[in-house]
Formats: sequence, C-alpha cells, structure tokens
Amino acid sequence: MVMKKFINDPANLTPELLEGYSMAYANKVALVSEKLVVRANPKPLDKVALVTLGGAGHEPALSGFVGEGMLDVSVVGDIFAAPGPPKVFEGLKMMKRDAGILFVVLNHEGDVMSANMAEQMAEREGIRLKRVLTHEDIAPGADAPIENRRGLVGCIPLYKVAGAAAEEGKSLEEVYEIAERFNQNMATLAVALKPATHPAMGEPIFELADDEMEIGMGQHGEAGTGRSKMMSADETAEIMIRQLSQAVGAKSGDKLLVILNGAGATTLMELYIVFRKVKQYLNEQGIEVARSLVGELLTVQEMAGFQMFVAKMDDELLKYWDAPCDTPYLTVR
Amino acid sequence: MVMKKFINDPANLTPELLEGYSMAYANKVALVSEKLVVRANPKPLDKVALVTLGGAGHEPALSGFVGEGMLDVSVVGDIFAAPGPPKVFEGLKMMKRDAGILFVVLNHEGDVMSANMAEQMAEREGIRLKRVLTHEDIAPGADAPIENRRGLVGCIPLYKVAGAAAEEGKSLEEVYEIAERFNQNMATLAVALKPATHPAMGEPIFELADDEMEIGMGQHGEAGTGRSKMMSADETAEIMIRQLSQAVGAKSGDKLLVILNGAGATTLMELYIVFRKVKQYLNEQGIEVARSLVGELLTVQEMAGFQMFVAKMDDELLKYWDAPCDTPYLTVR
Amino acid sequence: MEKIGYDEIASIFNAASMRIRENIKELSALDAATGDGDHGTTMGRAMDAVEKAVSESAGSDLKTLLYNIGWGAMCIDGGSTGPLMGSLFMGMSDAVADKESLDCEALAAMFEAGLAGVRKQTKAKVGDKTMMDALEPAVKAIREACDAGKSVPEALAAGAEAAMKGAESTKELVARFGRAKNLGERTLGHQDPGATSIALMFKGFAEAFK
Amino acid sequence: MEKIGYDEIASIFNAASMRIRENIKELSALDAATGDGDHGTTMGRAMDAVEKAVSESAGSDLKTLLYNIGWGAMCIDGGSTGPLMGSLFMGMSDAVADKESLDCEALAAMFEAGLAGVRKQTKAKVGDKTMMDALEPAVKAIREACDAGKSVPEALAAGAEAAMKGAESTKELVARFGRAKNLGERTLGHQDPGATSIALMFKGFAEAFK
Ligand SMILES: Nc1ncnc2c1ncn2[C@@H]1O[C@H](COP(=O)(O)OP(=O)(O)O)[C@@H](O)[C@H]1O
Ligand SMILES: Nc1ncnc2c1ncn2[C@@H]1O[C@H](COP(=O)(O)OP(=O)(O)O)[C@@H](O)[C@H]1O
Ligand SMILES: [Mg+2]
Ligand SMILES: [Mg+2]
Ligand SMILES: [Mg+2]
Ligand SMILES: [Mg+2]
Repeated sequence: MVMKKFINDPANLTPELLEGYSMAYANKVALVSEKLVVRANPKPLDKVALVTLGGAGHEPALSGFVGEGMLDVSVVGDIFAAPGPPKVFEGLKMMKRDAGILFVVLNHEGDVMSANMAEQMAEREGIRLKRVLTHEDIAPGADAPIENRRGLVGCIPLYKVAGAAAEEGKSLEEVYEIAERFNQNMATLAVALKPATHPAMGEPIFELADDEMEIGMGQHGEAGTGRSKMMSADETAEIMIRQLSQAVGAKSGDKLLVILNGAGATTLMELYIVFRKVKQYLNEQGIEVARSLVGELLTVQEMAGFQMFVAKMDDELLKYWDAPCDTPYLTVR
Repeated sequence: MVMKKFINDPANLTPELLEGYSMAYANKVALVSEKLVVRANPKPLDKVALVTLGGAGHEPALSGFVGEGMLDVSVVGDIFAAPGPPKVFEGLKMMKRDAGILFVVLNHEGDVMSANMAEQMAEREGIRLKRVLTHEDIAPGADAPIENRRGLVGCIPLYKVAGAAAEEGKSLEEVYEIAERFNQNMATLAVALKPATHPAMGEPIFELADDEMEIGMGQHGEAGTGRSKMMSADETAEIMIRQLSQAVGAKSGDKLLVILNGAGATTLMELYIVFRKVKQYLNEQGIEVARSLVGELLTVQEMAGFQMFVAKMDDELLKYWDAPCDTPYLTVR
Repeated sequence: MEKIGYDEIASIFNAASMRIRENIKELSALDAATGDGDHGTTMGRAMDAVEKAVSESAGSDLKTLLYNIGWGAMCIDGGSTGPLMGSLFMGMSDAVADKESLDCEALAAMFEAGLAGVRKQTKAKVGDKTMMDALEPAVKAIREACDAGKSVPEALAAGAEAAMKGAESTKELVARFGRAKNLGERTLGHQDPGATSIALMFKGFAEAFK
Repeated sequence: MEKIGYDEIASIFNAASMRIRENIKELSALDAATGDGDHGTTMGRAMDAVEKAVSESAGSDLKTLLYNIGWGAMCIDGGSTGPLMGSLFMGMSDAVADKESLDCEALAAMFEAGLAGVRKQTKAKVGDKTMMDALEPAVKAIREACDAGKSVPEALAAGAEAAMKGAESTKELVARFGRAKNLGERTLGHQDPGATSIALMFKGFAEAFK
C-alpha cells in the first residue's frame, strides 16, 4: 500500500523537513550544521543559553520553540531517534559561554546516552552546563524510579519558564533552580486511540483494536499501562486529571498550569471537550486552572490521542510563564 | 464500530467544545449567548469591528482568531453547518457602532444565505456594515464565476490584515478597501489524502482510494477537480504553487505571503517538506516569499491533506500582516 | 375533506417530520455522495425545531403556527437548509393571514407563497438539481389538483407524487447550486438530498390524511 | 588461521553489515512489538556508517579502522543504538593499540575491551533483556575458545553460536531497560531486537571465514 503522506525519498525526511521549517520561519530560526536549529537573532553571551535534543517526526516539537524567551539550540535527530553524541556536543559547543548552558534532556534512553557522551566531550572542552532531565510521565506511577518515567510534553513549558528566567539575566544556578522547581512539580499522562505510521518505514508503530484505547502510551507508541475499551471524553478526562492532580499533590487553593497536547490526528474540538471536563473536575476540588494551553506541541505523526499535562505553579513560575517570548509556535506578548 | 474520538453525546459537540475553548482561553475570549465567541477585552466603540460566521468542527477555525488585532465576534454554527440567520444577526447587533462593522463571509451557500438574511435584519436595525465575501478557492479555475469559488483558509489572514487596519483606527471604508485588496489578491488550493469522520454521524465524509489523492478538495470533503494517483510532496507542491502563483498573477519581483494550512492529520513534517519545494519554485521564478506561516488554522477533523494559500502583498498589506495581535492561535509581538 | 384547520396543519407537519426522521441516514448518505454528508442531521435538526414549534404554538392561530415553524427552522445551524426551509414555512405563514381554515384554493396559495419565499433566497430553478426540482412540481401539482376541483387530501397526494418524481428526476441532472456544483458532471446518477427531503416532507403531508 | 589482520577485520565488518541489512524489516518488527519499531532502520544507518568507515579507512591501521567504525556508528541519529554500538567498536579500538594483526588471545581481548566500552554506557546485565544478553555470552565464548586453544575462526564461530543462543534466551525475559521496560511483563515471549542485532553481527563475523 502507498503511504498516504506528502513526502519524497523517505531517507531524506529529516533534512528536507528541517530545511523547509527554517525557510518558513527564517525570521525566527536558522538551521546550521544540518541538524542544529538556532535562533535567528542569537541571545547575548552574558545570558544563560538553553540547549536541548530530540528526534524528528514530532513537529513542531522542540525546534518549534527556538527563539527569544525559550530555546537557543535544538539538536535534532532523525525520525524518532536521538541525535548522535557528536552532534549534541556541537550544539553545546556553539553555546559555550561564561554564563553557562542549561541543558534540557528528555528521559528516553537514547537521548540520555547521547547526552551523557556529549557532556563528557563538553567537559573536556571546559563547557559550563547544568542538566535538567524531564521525566514527568506518571504512567508507571508517580513514585516509580526516575529511570522508568519518560519525558513527554513537559519539556516545552519548562523551556518557557527557564527560558524566561535566562532572558531576564538570571545566573545558571538560578535558572537551574527554577527549571528544577518546575520539573519537580509537573506530571503528564498520555492516551492513544489510533497508531501513527512511521514515515520512513510506512508501517503503523503499534496496534490498538478498533474499540480500544490506551492510557499511559509513550511518545513513540511504546506501550502504556492502561489498555481499555473506548471511553467517553468526560470519563477519559476524569481518570487522567485525577491521577495527574494527585501526582503533583494539588490541593484546594493550588494553582495549576494545564496543557492538552494533541498527538496529531486528535482534533482541537475533542481537546476542548476534554478540557471542559478537566476544568470542571479541578473546580470541584477547589484547584485553580491558573493558566492553560490547548494545541499541538509535541506530536507523533498522525497518531490519535493526546497528552494531558499539569504543573503546580507558584508566583515566580507564573511570572516566567507569562513573560514575553517569540518562537514559531509560541508567542507571548 | 465505535468512533475513535474523544467526545460525549454527539448531540452536544458544539456547546461542549465552545465551553471548553472559552475556558481554556478565558484570558483572551469569552462565550456569550451560546454561540458567539467574543473578545475578553472588547475593542473600543470608535473602531471598526470585525464579525464573521461559520460552522464548528474546523478548530481552531474562525473562533481561534478572536482577539486584539483580529476578530471581534465569531458566530459559530453546529458541526460543519453555518449558524442560522437570527444568531448571525445577534452577533452583528452586539457590535453595532457608528464606526461600523466589517462583516467577513466565506463563500459557502449556507453561510451566504444566513449572512443575507442576517444583513436584512441588520438593515432594519440601522446597523452599519460592509461585507467582504472570501472566495479564493481556485479549484474551479481562477476565472470561474465567484459563486463557484469557495472561501477557504484565506479568511484568516484577511482577518489579520483587516483587523490590524481596524485596530489602527481606519474608517470602515478604509478597512473595507484594504480587506478587498487582500481578498482580490489571494488564492487557495486544497488537497486531500484521507477523509475525515463526521464527529456526530460517525461516518467518513467522503471516500478516496488507498492510492489516490484529490487536488481541489473543499473544506468539508466536497469533491474537487483533480483526483489522481498519490504523488510525492515535491510533485504535489509544484502543481499547486504553479497554479496559485498564476492565479494571483505573481511575477518576478513580487512579494507573496504563503500559508500552508494542515487539514488535521497531515503532519507539520510533511508541510515543511512541501513548503521547501514551494519556496524553491518561487525562488526560481524570482518571486519572493515575503512572509509565511505553516500550521493548522482551519481543519477538517482528522482529514489528511492541506490547503496552500498565497497572497500578493504590497507594503501596506505587509505592514498590517506584521502588526501586533493577540488571539489564542495567532500572536504577533 | 373540504377544508383543513389548525390541527390538521399541525399534524401534517408532525407527519412530515416522522418521514424525515426515518430517513436521516439515507439523506446524509445522499449528501455524502455529492456534498458534505450532513443533510440528514441538518434536516433532523430542522424537524426538531418544527416539532418544538408545533407543540409550543398550541393555542395560537394558523399564521403564528407557520411563522413559528419557519422561525424555528431558520434558527437552526443549518447550512443552506435552515434559511431555505425557514423561508418556505415563513412564506406559507404570510399567505394564511387571519384564516382559520384553508380550502383547496387557500392551500395552493399557501404553498405558492412558500415557494415565493424560497425564491427570494435562491436563484435555483427546476433542472438545477436542488430542492427546487421537488418543490416547484409539488406546488404546481397542488395548484392543478385544486383547479381541477380535487379535495385537499387529493391535492396533497398529487403534490407528494409530483415531489417524488421531481426528486427522482434529479438523478439525471448536473448540480448547478450548493456544494454539489463543485462536482459538476460527477453528480450525474446521484439523487439530490434536498429534493429528496422535500419529497419526504410532501409524502408526510399527504399521509397525514390516510 | 592463526592471526587476522586489517583486511580480515574489515571484511568481518562488511559481512556483519550484510547480515543486518538482510534483516532490517525483521529487526524493526521485533522492536515494534516491545519498543518503537525503528531498530531495523537504526541498525541500517549504523551499518551505512560502518561500511563508509571501512571504505574510507583504507590505508590506515587497525586501531584507526576500528576507531572510525566506532565514531561512525556514534555519529548516526541512533537512539540508544548509536552510543552503544559506537562504544562497542571504539572500545575494541582501544584494545588493539598498534597491533598489525591479532591472534586468538588479542581477538578475545579486543572484544572484552568492546564490552567494557558498552558497560560504561549502560548498567544493563545479562538477564535484563537487552543486547547484553547476546554480547556478554558471545565475548565469553570467544575468550573460552581461545583459552581452549581454538583458532580465530573457531572462536568467532563459538561467539556467533553463543550470541544467537543469548538472543533467543531473551524471549523468556522481562525487559528492564530501554523503551521495552514500559511494557513490563508484556515483553515476555518477544525476542529483544538489540540482542538479535548483536547475534546477527557475530554471525556475520564468523561467516566471513567460511
Ligand atoms: N442555492 C440553493 N438553492 C436551492 N437549494 C439548494 C441550494 N443550495 C443547496 N441547496 C439544497 O440543499 C441541499 C444540501 O443541503 P445541506 O446538506 O443541508 O446543506 P449544506 O450544503 O450547507 O451542507 C442540496 O441537496 C440542495 O437540494
Ligand atoms: N540501557 C540499555 N542497555 C543496553 N541495551 C539497551 C539499552 N536500552 C536499549 N537497549 C537495546 O537497544 C535496543 C533498542 O534499540 P533501538 O530501537 O535502536 O533504540 P530506541 O529504543 O532508542 O528506539 C533494545 O532492544 C535493547 O537491546
Ligand atoms: Mg527509536
Ligand atoms: Mg453542511
Ligand atoms: Mg450538506
Ligand atoms: Mg527502537
């Protein structure tokens, strides 16, 4: 069967998409050294830089948030694959500065291994950096060991909060402290309805029966923990938000940032219907939805499903969330 | 078969999605009288207001662009169905002002009939308005009679340009002139790969063979003009941009705004790959891609495909395109 | 039956609504072939409004009943269907003035006024593959039956038959209005959903007296 | 064959690459069952890099050849596979120093150094359902064959056999590393893709001398 995607040679997916992306947003980002997406207007050297890494195929994904107030460099791998350590090192080297680098890594073994080796190389070059490892997936349980908890959409609001602190001129230690505070207070749970097609392989990346859904699905179709019969939007929303708000220990009076991140084929229509229930549920608990975002930030091709994200916010985190930024897929005035 | 969408009672799709949407973006929009999405911070009365109408199910669609610098009121119909004339009249009445209203209508028979009757009612109330009818679909040929040319994604950049002029304090005649200038210089062509499921009916809204695509597809799966075998991204892009640039009479030295609007399940990855070719093609013709946007603005559920949009820009139109705005799905600093 | 009054008009609308409801899936399937696949649900919504108007108008007069039915249909989010159906029923309302009952002549005049209401909204004529292909012949057949001295039920039966034939005739036509026109020649062989709805409605009108 | 030199090492890598290439679809299918379905393409990319390094290293020495192979594998966008394979080959490079050819003892030492390189990147051990379940037994079998006075080809054959058995043993294991660990008990019955790749590579190494 012909794959129903607008592509050319499957071997060239990543270079072509990166070229097209940097052309479309030439006013905000630039592509250098084939796999590094950087800001079109670089950040001054006296401010902490933010560097991250991750595979392609999840657009807008990490690279969609390069720009003023968020990321400085996104090191891009091939479809669903972490970039190799030498490329990651190159991204770090490019941002070498006395102010230091906040290095944000999502907890996936490939990314972590690549980051480890890149950091070893960076150390030899005297590059100053601090790493934040996002691991906010609560599918294996909120108390599961960190190794078992994947980094999902939470990296993106983390770029926002840490990026704003960096933009404000905070030191590496301060930026790191803010990022970690956010990191420790966030949780994500994903749900999938229909698989994605691997755009190079042409095959579905997992299978799910016609009447089944799976809560706890990973970012690449790695299986989750809760396969069940299809549920309504309200039922799904309630199961997920209950677990999430417990995971961050949200109590009456607390303020949450809530993000619904569409996986690809799930419509905003559905996400709004889900959001409605989330908001109702939290209202009943006396928990405030202080800020929210509904859209596609980190996708998995045309997978149907979404990630529900919450973070417990304090005044400083809210201030950084509200601070201006200017990237292709998130702009705050 | 169970429909794989996160919904509750299919009869309540529109009220629930609108409620959820207005909750998620309460800082920017509000829902009034069940079907009117309005700005959270209303525009001063001395400025021209922008009102539009259209069915739901295309999120973010029209309502996604209500806010400072774009729309004042989006009158929402049910899934894929224009709102009834009385509701549209209500939206117009709410914006009644001496400065007048720019009433943007997409050329679909239902929308136009509803707009016609609403305007008759508005006239009786002494409401001052001017209508712009978007009809930039070139599927039936760029010279086809206006009745045959549908309004597609072009309404959204038109809201941007006209909204910026209104925000600047231009008179109704001036705003109308700017909107019409943009309207006369834009063109869209859509392509579909896979059908959407009607979220209330649970059935696909059209059929397309496993190895076929259709260029010229309408916003709701109304068939187009060019069913063909699947083509590569580059081939598809070239066929479409050639027709579009001809339709707006773009010549060497001209400046274009190019928008790729994903239909729902088509990934940004694919749209960037398509954009790359569009840019290459225009470069070869000496035509400048002065501005661009790649994303999901007006969707058709989980349909796979996209709309390619171009507009020939002059300095004033560029100025209004670049002007600040603050809406849920488009923010310019 | 020489004359029909408020109760009969109310009941013909309820009967029409029943006919439409039975065919919601089929109407949407027809629309899926040449349009956007929602005509059935839209007509279903229109009929919700019609039935609601009928039940809420209890105690009013004929003109108010028809006006409420028309306004109800108009208020739905109905694409082209809402304004067209709304105009049809509101046009009918215009013609009944303060009549308490209608003889065959007044019945024909009422439907003619409805047709005139629709014509204000659309330039479509017989042959354009729209609801007009069912509506115009139906109204004409009712007029002719009356002129030939037929009873009200006979006239409605003639209207139903003509509407059904008209709807079927759309299979041989190329669409020139509505979303279907984008398909051009490819609409040949498909029956128009709007015309089918009209035929089902007139079938319901006629059956109310069987 | 008592010793192997540059050309033989180059050819065992090309043979390994061939074995992997024949099984790209199968490797991805294994990964689809318990991971993200890309292990085959990733290994394909790694082998592109290996072959390129082999051909571009012509004229260099053994250490450089292995280093280039390792660096090449490391440079691909390979999830966990790139760093792990890269470390394996770069570790092997460390052990050959300025040797021009390897006897069985040196061969065993080379693979042991490769294994040590991998161990720096991961805590996975035999029994965790990873490539370690094939790699450790393979290296051990080569060491034992050498200690027992076997020839280089015989040692490689023993390594291949042990790797294949190790890979098959993963069917009875529950994954404790990599994406598969998210599946927990559900990984039972599925063979680990990474271990299978290692087995295929060692099969290629051995076959180069048949
Ligand atoms: N301009 C028009 N004049 C008369 N009838 C029309 C016109 N446009 C559409 N129709 C009728 O409406 C029907 C489609 O109705 P429906 O599917 O409810 O509306 P939409 O096309 O807005 O989805 C067509 O089959 C046709 O009979
Ligand atoms: N921590 C680890 N230690 C050893 N091997 C691992 C580890 N993580 C994964 N692997 C191996 O990698 C294989 C998967 O490789 P691949 O699919 O290419 O990477 P990814 O999981 O990043 O998509 C697994 O089958 C396993 O053998
Ligand atoms: Mg992978
Ligand atoms: Mg419709
Ligand atoms: Mg329709
Ligand atoms: Mg994998």
